[in-house]
Amino acid sequence: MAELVGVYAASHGPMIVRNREKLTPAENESLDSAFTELGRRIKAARPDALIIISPDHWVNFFIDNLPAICVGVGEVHDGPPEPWFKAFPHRTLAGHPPLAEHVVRTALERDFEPSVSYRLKLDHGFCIPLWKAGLDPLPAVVPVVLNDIEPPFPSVKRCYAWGALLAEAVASFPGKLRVGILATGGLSHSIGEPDMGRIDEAFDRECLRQFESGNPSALLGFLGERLHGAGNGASEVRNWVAAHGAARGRGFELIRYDPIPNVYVGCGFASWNLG
Amino acid sequence: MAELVGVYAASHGPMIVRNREKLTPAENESLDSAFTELGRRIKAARPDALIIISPDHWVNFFIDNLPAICVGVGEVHDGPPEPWFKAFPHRTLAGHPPLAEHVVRTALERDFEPSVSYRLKLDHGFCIPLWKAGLDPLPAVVPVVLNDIEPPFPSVKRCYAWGALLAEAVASFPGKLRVGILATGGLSHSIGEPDMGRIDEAFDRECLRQFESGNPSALLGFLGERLHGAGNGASEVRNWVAAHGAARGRGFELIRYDPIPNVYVGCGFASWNLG
Amino acid sequence: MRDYWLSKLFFDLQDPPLADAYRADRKSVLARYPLKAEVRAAVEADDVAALYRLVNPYLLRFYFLMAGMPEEEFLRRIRATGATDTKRAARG
Amino acid sequence: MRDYWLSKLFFDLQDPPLADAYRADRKSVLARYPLKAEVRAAVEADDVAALYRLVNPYLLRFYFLMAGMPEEEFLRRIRATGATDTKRAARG
Ligand SMILES: [Fe+3]
Ligand SMILES: [Fe+3]
Repeated sequence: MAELVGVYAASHGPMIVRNREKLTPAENESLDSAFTELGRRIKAARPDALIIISPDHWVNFFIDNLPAICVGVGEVHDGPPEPWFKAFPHRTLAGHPPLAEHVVRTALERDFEPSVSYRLKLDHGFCIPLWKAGLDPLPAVVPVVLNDIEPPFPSVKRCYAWGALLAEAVASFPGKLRVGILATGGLSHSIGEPDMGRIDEAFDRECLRQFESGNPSALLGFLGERLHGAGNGASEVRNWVAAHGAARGRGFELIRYDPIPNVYVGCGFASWNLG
Repeated sequence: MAELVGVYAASHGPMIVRNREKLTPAENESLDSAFTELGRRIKAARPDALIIISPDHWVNFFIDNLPAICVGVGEVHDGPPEPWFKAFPHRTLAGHPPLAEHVVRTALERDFEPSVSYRLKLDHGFCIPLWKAGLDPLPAVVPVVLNDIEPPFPSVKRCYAWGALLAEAVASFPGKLRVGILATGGLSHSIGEPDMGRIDEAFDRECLRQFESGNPSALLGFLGERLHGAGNGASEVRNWVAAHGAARGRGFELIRYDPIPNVYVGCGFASWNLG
Repeated sequence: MRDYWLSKLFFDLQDPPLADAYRADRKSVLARYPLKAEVRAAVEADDVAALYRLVNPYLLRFYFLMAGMPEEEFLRRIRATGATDTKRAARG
Repeated sequence: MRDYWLSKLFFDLQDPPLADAYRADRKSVLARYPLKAEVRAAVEADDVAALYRLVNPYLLRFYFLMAGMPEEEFLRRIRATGATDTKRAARG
């Protein structure tokens, strides 16, 4: 049986890469060291495969067929197509079809209904954390694309259930495999909206406190009230909620919180306690 | 509040159109009169909108993003692209965005997770029954595309739940609207498989009896045991199961069963009792 | 409710060669999309507020960046749209 | 597990102009798809049984119809593949 060896969260704001020369040396250093610590923890867990939960920022899906959630089952995924992200060293990333197909089958048996993709482009949401965390060689990647971008969205409660389902699928996977889960995105930010650029630090700090405390129902209640006010990009905290569900709501240890205006995003990094 | 005014099932085998000159006059007449009776019942119910549950036969979706279920929310849908179906008189079909979006929102609130499409081509699965039933003018169409074509599929239990959800969404739709539900596809057939052309008449007759009886748990048990043996195309009976759920499992009245070898499909037509 | 063809235009413009073509000759690219007259007019006028109501905000932001509007100018215009709290809430 | 590029080829061939091009010059269309050598060989040999294992059966059937194989011949060949019951069951 496979083993869940670690659950992680990291922001993925493009400006971490695109705006690097506009950030202060202290800001860049703080982000770099947060990613490095994240990478240290992931490497220490030695995952063979990493399930990465991230939205699709319009590189794969369009509104002619926009899935609430999609699982990538391909043998290979394409690297990030963003023209500003050519520094990413991998043109393709290896997938893990047996684990991914097991996730899909388990989901369908349990009344979840993902879309399935044999070929995904993994955008900066997947690849900024992989790259900045310095994972090389990369573990096999099972992408889970959660719609945080175009409303309406899956409920936070459902995202939590999805995380629990992922943990169940890992536990029941027939094969010796060390599996990690990485949720990317968030915290507060706003893109293409009238409050673009606003970072809601009060929301972020309370949100992080809720994730730390390991009380899932309090977290879901808090998000139900406050998430919609933290900017459209804050919707990506849904991915963190899924990771929380995978960790059985045990709470996480914060690595860093960096609310950097030139990144537009309240950047957070954490790893869950697996008890 | 909207009202569910009728729930219907019809086969959609392409050979009904493509092989018309190969069928005996009696076979064509039997199919024609079954569609005509279906049309008479739908017209008598005077639906403003018709939710049609059908698979996509590879005209919209590919394995780069294959949804388990997709709801079409567009103002307009495209007519069937099949080159052999040029006789279909409508290049476009009007959608019903308010009802469709209400279905999507209700689904997400209730832990269902459809893909959403603003622009679908409606293939023969949707348009053969509409055309042959003689619905003109057409009611507004809300397409619900259920994956019956490429495994793995949603479970029959989940399809039943989807039907109940559709009925709930209709009942809670804020607006005066008469809504019908039409499930298409099935019964037994096999396409591109070693048993292609086989019609499993014994399965079909028992299946129809189960739908007539209005005992959903017996039906689901029967399908769990027998559906996979009735040919890959029999998977479309899932759509009928969703209709059954929408009708609260009340059972249906059979209009016709035509197991015609040159159609490759055990063709069935029915309308549910809404009590 | 999104405007389908406007969304498609913005989505397609993520392809760098099409973006080049658009910057070189906006009209000939626009002609390939069956935009409603008022939507086309809003595109031609760089009307951020009008387009904001018809398209996903990530695509909106991408579009003006691609089209060459300075980030500061886009921020000024999008902030000036002053959408209601109700609308923001609906976008969760 | 499907073969992605074979599936893509069969899917794309639903476009009538591409189907015409394929019937006129199969090799030049095939060259656009990065098929594995053994998959390409199976296509060139019209090997129904080999292709059956790699692609959705609806697409398989469509492909041979499009390529001009008479329905009777396709039925003869697909029936001869004699897939196991296990496989049929998995396709539910
Ligand atoms: Fe993002
Ligand atoms: Fe069909």
